[in-house]
Amino acid sequence: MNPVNYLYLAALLFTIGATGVLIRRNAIVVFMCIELMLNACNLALVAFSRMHGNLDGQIIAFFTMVVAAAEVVVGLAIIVSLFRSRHSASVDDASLMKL
Amino acid sequence: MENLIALLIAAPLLGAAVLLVGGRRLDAVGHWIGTALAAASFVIGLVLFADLLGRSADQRTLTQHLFSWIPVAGFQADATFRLDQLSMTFVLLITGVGSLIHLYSVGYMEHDERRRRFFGYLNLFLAAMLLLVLADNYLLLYFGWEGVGLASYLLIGFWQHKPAAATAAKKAFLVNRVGDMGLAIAVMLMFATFGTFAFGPVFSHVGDASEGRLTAIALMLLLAACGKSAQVPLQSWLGDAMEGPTPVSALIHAATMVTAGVYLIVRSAAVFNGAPGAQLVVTVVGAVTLLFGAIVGCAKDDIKKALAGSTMSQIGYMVLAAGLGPIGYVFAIMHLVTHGFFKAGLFLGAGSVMHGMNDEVDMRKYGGLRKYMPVTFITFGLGYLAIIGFPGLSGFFSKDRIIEAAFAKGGTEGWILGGAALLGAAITAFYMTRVMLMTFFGEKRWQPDENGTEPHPHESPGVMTIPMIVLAVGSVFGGAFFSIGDRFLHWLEPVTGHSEGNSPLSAWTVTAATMVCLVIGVAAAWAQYGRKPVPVVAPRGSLLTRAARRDLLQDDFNHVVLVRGGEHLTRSLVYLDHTLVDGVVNGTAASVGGLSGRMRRLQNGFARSYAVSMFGGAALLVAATLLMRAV
Amino acid sequence: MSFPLLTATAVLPAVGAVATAAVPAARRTAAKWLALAVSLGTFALAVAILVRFDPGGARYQLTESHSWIAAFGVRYELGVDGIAVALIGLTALLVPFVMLAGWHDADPLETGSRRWRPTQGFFALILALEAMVIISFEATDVFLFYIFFEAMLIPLYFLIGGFGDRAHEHGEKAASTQRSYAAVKFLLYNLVGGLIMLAAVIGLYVVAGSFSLTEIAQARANGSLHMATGVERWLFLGFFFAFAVKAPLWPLHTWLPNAMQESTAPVAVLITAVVDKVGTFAMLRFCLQLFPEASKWATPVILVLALISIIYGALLAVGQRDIKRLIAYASISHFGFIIMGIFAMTSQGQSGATLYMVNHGLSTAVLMLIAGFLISRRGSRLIADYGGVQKVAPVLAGTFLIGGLATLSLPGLAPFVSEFLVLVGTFTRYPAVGVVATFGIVLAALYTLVLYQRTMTGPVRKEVSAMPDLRVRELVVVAPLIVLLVFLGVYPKPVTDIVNPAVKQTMSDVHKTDPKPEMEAAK
Amino acid sequence: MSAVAVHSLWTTAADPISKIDAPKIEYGQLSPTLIVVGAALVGVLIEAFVPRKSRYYAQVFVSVVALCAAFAAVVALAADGYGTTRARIAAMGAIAVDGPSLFLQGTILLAALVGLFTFAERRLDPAAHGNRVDSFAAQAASVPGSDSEKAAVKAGFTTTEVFPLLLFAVAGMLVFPSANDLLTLFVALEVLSLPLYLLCALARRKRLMSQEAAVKYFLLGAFASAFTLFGIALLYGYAGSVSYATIAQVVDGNVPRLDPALANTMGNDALLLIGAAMVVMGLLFKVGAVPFHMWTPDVYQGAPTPVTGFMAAATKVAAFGALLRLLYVVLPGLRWDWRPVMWAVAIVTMLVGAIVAITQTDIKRLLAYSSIAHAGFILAGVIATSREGVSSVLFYLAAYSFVTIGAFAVVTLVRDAGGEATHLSKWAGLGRRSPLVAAVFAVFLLAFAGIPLTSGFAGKFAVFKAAAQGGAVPLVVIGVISSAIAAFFYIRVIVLMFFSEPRSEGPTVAVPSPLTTTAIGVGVAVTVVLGVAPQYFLDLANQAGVFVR
Repeated sequence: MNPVNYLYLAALLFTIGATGVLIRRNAIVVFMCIELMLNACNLALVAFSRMHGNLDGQIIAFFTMVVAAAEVVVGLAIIVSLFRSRHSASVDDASLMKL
Repeated sequence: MENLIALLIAAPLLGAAVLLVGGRRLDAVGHWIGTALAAASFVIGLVLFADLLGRSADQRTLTQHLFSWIPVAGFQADATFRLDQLSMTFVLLITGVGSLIHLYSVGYMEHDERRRRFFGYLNLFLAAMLLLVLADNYLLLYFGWEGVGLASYLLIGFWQHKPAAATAAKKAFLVNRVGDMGLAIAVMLMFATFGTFAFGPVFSHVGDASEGRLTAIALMLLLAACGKSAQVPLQSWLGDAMEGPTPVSALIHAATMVTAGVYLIVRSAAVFNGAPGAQLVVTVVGAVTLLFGAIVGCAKDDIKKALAGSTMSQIGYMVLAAGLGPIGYVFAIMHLVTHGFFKAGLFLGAGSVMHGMNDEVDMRKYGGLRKYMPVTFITFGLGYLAIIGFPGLSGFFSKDRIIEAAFAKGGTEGWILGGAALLGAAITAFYMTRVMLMTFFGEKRWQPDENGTEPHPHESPGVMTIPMIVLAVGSVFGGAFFSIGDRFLHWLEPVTGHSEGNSPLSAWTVTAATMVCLVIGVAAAWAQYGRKPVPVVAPRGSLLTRAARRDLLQDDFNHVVLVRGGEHLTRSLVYLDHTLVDGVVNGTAASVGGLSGRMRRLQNGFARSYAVSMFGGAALLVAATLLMRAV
Repeated sequence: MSFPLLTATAVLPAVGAVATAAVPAARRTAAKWLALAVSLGTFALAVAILVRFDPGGARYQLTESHSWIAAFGVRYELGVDGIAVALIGLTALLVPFVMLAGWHDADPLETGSRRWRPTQGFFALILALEAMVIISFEATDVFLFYIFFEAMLIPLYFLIGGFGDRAHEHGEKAASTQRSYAAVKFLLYNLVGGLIMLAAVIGLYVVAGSFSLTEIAQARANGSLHMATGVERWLFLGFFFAFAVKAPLWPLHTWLPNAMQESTAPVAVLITAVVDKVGTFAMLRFCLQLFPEASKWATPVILVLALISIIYGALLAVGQRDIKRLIAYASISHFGFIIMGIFAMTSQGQSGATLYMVNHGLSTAVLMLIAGFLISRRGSRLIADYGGVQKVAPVLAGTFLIGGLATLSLPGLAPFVSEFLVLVGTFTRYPAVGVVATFGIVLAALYTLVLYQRTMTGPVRKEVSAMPDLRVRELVVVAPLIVLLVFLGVYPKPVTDIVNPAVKQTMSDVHKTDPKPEMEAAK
Repeated sequence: MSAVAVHSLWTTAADPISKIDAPKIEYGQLSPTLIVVGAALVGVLIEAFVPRKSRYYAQVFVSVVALCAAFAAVVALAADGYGTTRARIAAMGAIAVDGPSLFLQGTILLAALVGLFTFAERRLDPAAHGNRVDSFAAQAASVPGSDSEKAAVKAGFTTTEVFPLLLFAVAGMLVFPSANDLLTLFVALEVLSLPLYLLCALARRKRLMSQEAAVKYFLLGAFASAFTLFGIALLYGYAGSVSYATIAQVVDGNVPRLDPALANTMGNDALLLIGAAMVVMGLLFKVGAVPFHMWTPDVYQGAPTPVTGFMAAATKVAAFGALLRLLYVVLPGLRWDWRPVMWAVAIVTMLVGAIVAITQTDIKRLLAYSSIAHAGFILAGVIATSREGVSSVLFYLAAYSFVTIGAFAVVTLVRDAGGEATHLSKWAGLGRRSPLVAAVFAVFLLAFAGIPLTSGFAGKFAVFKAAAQGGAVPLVVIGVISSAIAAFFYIRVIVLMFFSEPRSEGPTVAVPSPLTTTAIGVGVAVTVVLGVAPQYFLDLANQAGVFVR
C-alpha cells in the first residue's frame, strides 16, 4: 500500500486536531486535540521513515511521545489548578485579560 | 578739514546718548545739553561752510571715510560721508533751524516732566537727518532715512499716554516703511545693475544701464520720496503727525525731514535724468499733491492740520520742480530752504498761540489774538506773507521760479503743470489768509473749557519768541538774498546741474499771473472770513469741504481697504493655521490613535480566537511561501 | 596633540550639568551659581576658540579625530569653520544671560518629596542642552552630528514640559496639560523629522561608505563618489526634512508657537535663538556640502516655502493675542529669511543668513526675555491685559522697544545688516522673490509696533499701575545684549570677516558664483 | 548425539550482534548546558531533601553559582576560539558550537543571572506574618483565597521550585539557538517552554490572572509546537534527514548519495516549503511576531513580573537565535522564497506592535506590545541575510534583553495595596515622588524608543543599516515610521511620570534589596555603555557573526 496515504491520514488527523482546538471550549478537550495533532505528526514521521528507509523518523516519534507525556504533566497541572480556582474548565471563562 | 564732517553727526548723537542713557539725574540740565550740542553742530557746519566757500566751485566736495560698514564678497557698504554744496545747504538748514527749535522747545516743553527725553529724541533726529544728507552711498542714506523715521515715530508719539498720539506715531512709521521698501528695492536694483550703490560710481555709470532699469530705480526712489515727504498716495500720515508737540511739527514735519524726499530726488538727479518717464511721474505726483494739500488746508479748522496741509502742498511744489529735471532742481532746493524758514516760523507761531490758549488748536475758538500776543502776530504775519508769495519776500522768489520752470517744461505738460502751480498759488493765498484772519482778527471766540478755566492769551517767553523772530527775518530776506545775482543757482549748479528751459511765457507774464492769483485768493478769503464773523461751530459746508475735512476721504479708503481687509486676512489665516496646518498634524495623530483603538479590540481575551489568528497566520504563511515559489 | 579645545567646550557644560544636578535639594542657590559659573567658563572657552580660529586658514580648524564606533564607520571628528565659530559664540554667550533671566523661574512652589529638585534640574538641563548644541555645531561626522541633533531634544523636552510661566501656576492643572501637550508636540515633530533623517543617514552610509563630512565632500568633489540623481535627491530630502522641522519652515512650523508659548521665556529663547539655529546651520553645512546638485534642484521649492514662511509668519504674528505666540510667529518669519538666504546661493545671501542666525538670536533674546519679565510681573500673556506700561516702567518699555526695533530690523541694529544682505543676495539671483520678501519688512514693522502700542502706550491700566521697573538683575541681562545689537549693527565687520571665507567655501561646494551686475554683463 | 547436534535440530545460531559504537560527546564544548542542567537537577534534590527554611538560600546559591560557572565556560570556549576559528559541530551533529551560539548563550546566561536576582527579591512585598516573601505563590496547588492558601501564607511557605524551573528553562534556551538538527530544536523548544508555562502560573498576587496567563500560554504554545513538529516531519520527509547540514545540501540539490526515495521526495517542493513555513511559524510564535503575537500581552500581564522580564528577554534571544540558524544554515537556498514573506511579517509586526501600544493602559501590556514592535525591528535585521545582519541581530538582542529586564524590575518596585500598581494612571507624577526611579525608568523608555546615546539607538541603527545594505530600504523607512509611532507612547509614559500631578492615593515605591538594585543597575549600565561606547560589543557580535554548518 502506498505510504503516501498515511501522510494524507496524518494531515487529516492534524487538521481535525487543529479544528478541535479552535472550536472546543473545555480546556481538557482542547488539550486532547493538541495531543491528537502531535500524534498526527508521529504518524507522518513514521511514514516518512518508512519511505526513506532510515530510522530517524521513528526515533523522533519516540521523543515526541516523551515530550507529549511531559506536556501532559505540566498541562494538566495548570488546567486543574485553573479548574479548582474557577470551578470551570472552559477556556473562554478565562478572559480576565483583554484589550 | 573733512574730518570735521563726522563731528557734525557726532555732536547730536552724543547728546542723544547722554540724555537717553543718563537718566533722571540729568533732568535739570538735559535740555541745555541738547541745545548746546545742536548749536555746536551748527557751528561746525558754519566752519565747514566757510571752508567750502574758500574753495573753487569744483573743489567743493569733501569726503570722509570712517570704516568699512558691511564688507561681504562683492558687497561693500562703507561708512563714508560726502559734503558738497547740496549736503552743505541741508546741513546748515537742519542744524540752524534745529538749534532754533531746540531753543524754542526749552520754553515750550517747560512743564513736561519728560523734557529731557524730548531733547534726547530731538538730538537723535538731528544726528539721523545729518547722516541722511551726508551719506556717500544709498545704504548709509537708508540708515539715516530710517533713523529719521524712528525719531519722528518717537516724537509724534511723545505723549504716548494719548492713544491718538500713539496711533499717529505708528501710522507715520508704517506708511514710511512702505516708502522705505521702495528705497530698499532701489538699492537692490542698483546693486544688481551697477554692482555698487555708492553715489560716485552709480552716477558715473548711469550711461551703461538700460533706461528700463533706470526708470525702475527712479520709480522706487520716488516711492521712497512719497513716503517721507507725504506725497500722494502716501501722504495720509502727515496730518495725524500733528499729534506730536508743535516744535516737532515745526522741525521734522515742516522744515527738514519731510523734505528728505526732495533731497533724494535731487541727489539722484543723474538717475532721473536718464529716466524721462519716471520724471514725468514725479511731476504729476508733485502737481497732484500741491493741489491736494492746498484743498485739505482750506477745510481744516485745526490750525496745525491746516499748516500740515500747506506743508504737503509746498513740498508738492518742490517735487514738481525736482521732476522738471535740470530746469527745476535748484529751485526745488531753494524753495525747500525758504519754506524751511517760513513754515518753521509759522508752526512756532502756531505753537506760541496754543501755548497761550491752553493748547487749544481749533481756530474757530481763536480770534482777535493780535492784541494779546503781538510778537507772535508779527512774526506769524511775516511768515504768512512769505508763504503766499508777497512780492519781495522769500516765498515770492522761490515759488515764482518754480512756476516759471513748470511752464518752461514746454508742451501741453508745461501748460498743465504750470496751470496747476498757478492754481495752487491762488489756493495757498486763500487758506493762509483764512488761517491768519481766523486766528488774529475778528472778535475773540474762546470760552471756558469743560473744567471751567478761561484761557488767558498771553505772549510767550523770550526763549520762544527769539527763534520766531530769527525765522521771520529769514523768511523775509532769504529769497531775495538767494536770488539776487542767482547766488543760490551758482552755488548749487555744480552738483545738480542747471539748464534754462524755453518758457512759452516771459518771466514777467508768469509773475503777473501769480500776482493775480494771489489777489484772488486773498480776496476770496477776506470775503468769507474777514467781513462776516466766523461761526464757532463749523457750518456743514459743501460736499468738497466735508471731503476735504476728512483729508479727501483718503483715510477712509485706507481704513476700509487696508485695515479692515488686513484684519480679515490675518484672522482667517490664524484660523487656517489652527484648523488646516495644525489640523493635519493632530488629525494624523488622532487617526493613528483611532486605528489603535480598533485593532486593540481584536485582543478579546479568548484563547481560542488567538488560536484562530495563529492558525490563519500559519495558513497565510504557507500559502505565501508556496505563492512565492509559484511566481 | 594640542589641547582639545572643541571637546573641552562641549564637555565642560556636560560635566557642569551632572554636578549641578547632584547638588542637594536644600542648596538651591549654590546650584544656580555653579551652573552660572560653568556657563561663563564655557563662554571663555568659546572666546578661546574665536581667538585660535584663523579666518584665512584651513576650512576646518582645531580639528580632532578619534576612532569611535568602527563597526559603523563612525569617527569622533570635530572641526569648526567660520559659521560654526559664530554660532558657538552665540550659544555660549546667550546661555549665561538665559540663566540669569530664569534665575527664579524654577524655584519650587510646593516642596514635594525631599528628593524633588526642580531648580537643580532646570539649570542642569540648560547646561546639558548647551553641551549638545555646541557639539552638534562642532561635529564634522554626520553620525556624530545626528546623535546630538536627536539627543538634544530630550533636555529641551523636559525644559518645555517641566517648567512653565509662574503666571499660570494658578490653574496649574490646565496649564500643565497644555504644557505637556506642547512638549509632546515638540518632541514628536522633531523626532519624526530626526527619524526620517536617520533613514537618510543610513542611506548615505550605504552609498558613501563613510560618515566623515570632509571625506564625502572630497569624494564628491573629485568625482570618486558618484551618486545617482534620484538617490541624492531622496537623501537630500531626508536630511532637509529634519532641518526644516527644526528650523522651522512652513508648513512644519506649528510646534514652535505652542512650545514657545508654554515654556518660560528663557527656555523659549533657547529654542528659537539656539536650538533652531542647528537646523539652519545644518542646511548650510550638510545639505549643501553633501548634496550640492540636489540642493540646487530643490532650490525653487524651498525658496517658495521660505517666502511663504516670511509673509505667513508675519501675518499670523499680526493676528496673535498672546505676546509669546506673536514672537514665535515673528521668528518663523525670520527663519524664512534665513533659509531664503541660504538657498539663494549667493555669497551675500549666505553670509547674510549666517549673520542673521547670530543677530536673530540676540534680538529674539532681548525681546523674549523682556516679554518674560513683563509677563512675570502681570501674570498674563495676553496683549489685551496690558496698556500704558511705559508710564510706570519706562526702562522696561524702552528696552522692549529697542528689542522690537531690532526685530523689525531697523538700521543701526544688527538684524538690519543681515536682513538686507539676505534680501540683496536673493534679489540679485531671483528678483521677484527678493521684492516679495521685502514686504516682510513692512509687516514686521506692523506687528512689532502694534505689540508695543497695545502693551506699552495709552492710558495706564490699573492692573499694571503698580508694576516695578526692570530690576538690576534684569538690566544686567538686557543691557549687554542691547549694546551688542547696536555694535554689530554699526560695525558687523568682526563677524563678517569670520564668516565670509566659510561662505566662499560653501559657494564653491555648490559650484555657484554670484551673478554679475547687469552693467558688466552688458559689456 | 552431541548436545550441540541436538540443539541444532530446532535452533539455528543467529549472527553475533554487531557492536553499537557509543556516541562520543564533547563534554567540554557542551559544558555550559550541562552545568545548568546539572544545577537544575541539584535544585530538584534540594527541594526534596533540604529543610524548608534553608531551601531558598540553597537554591539561590546553587543557581547563581551554576549560571556564573556556565557563563565562565562560555567565555572559556570563546577564548579558545570556538566562536571563530575552531567553530565545530558537537554531540554527533546535534549541537553547533560557533560564534552565534556562544554569543547568545552568553547573553542568555547573563540575562538569566540578572533575572534570577529579581526572582530572589524578598523585600518588596510586606513581610507576611514575619516571613519575607518573594513574588511567587506561597503554595501553587492551593486554591486562591482558600483556607489552605491562608495557612500556607501563615506558615511562610514559598515556592522555591521556581529556581530549578528557571534553570531548566535556561538549559532549553541554551540549546535552542545552537541546536543543529530539527529533533534537538524541538526538544529544546519544549524544555524551555514547559518550565515557563509553570512559572507563569505562580504569581503571589492576582493569582487568577496568573493562572489564566499560564493556561493561555500553555495551550497556544502547545498548539504552536504541534505545528512546528508537523513542519519538522515534512522537512524530514523532504530531505530524509533532520540534520541541518543534510537538509541544506538537499535543498541546494547537491546530495552525496541519491536513493530513489529521496529523489522522489526531493522533487516535491511542497513538502519543503510547507514544512519550512510551519517550523518558522513555531519560532515566530516564540518571538511574538504578528500574527502569532496575541498571547504576548496577556501572558506578560498575568505572569509574575520577574518571570515576565526574564521571559521577554531570554526567550526572545533564544528564539531569534534558532530562527537565525534555521534561516541562514538550513534554508539559505530558499531565501528568495522566505524573504518576501518575512518582509511582510516584519512590517506588520513593527506597525501592529507600535500602533496598538498607543492605547494601552497597563504598563506591562504596554511593554508587551513594545516587545512585539522590537521583534519586528529585529526581523528587519534577520532579513538582511548577510554577516552584518547576523551581528546586528546579535547586538540588538544583547542590548534589548538588559533594557527589558531592567524595565520590568522597575515595574516590580511601584506598588500599592494590591501588589504591583501596573495601571498607567497610577504612575502619574511618579517623577515628583521618587525622581530617581522615574529617571531610571525614563532611561529605559528612551532606550526602547531608540534615542541616541542609549543602547536602543545603537541596536536599531545596526539593524536598519544591515537591512539597508541588504537592499531592504522600504523596510527601513517603515521601521523608521513605526519607531516614530512607538516613540509616542514611550513619551506618554514619561509625560505621565514627570509632567502630571501626583495622585493623592498614588502608589508607593518600595525600597528594594541589593538584588533588584543590582538588576536595575546592570540594566542602566548596559544601556548607557552600549549606547555611548558600543564598539567593543559590536566587534564581538561581528566576530561571532558566522555560523558553522
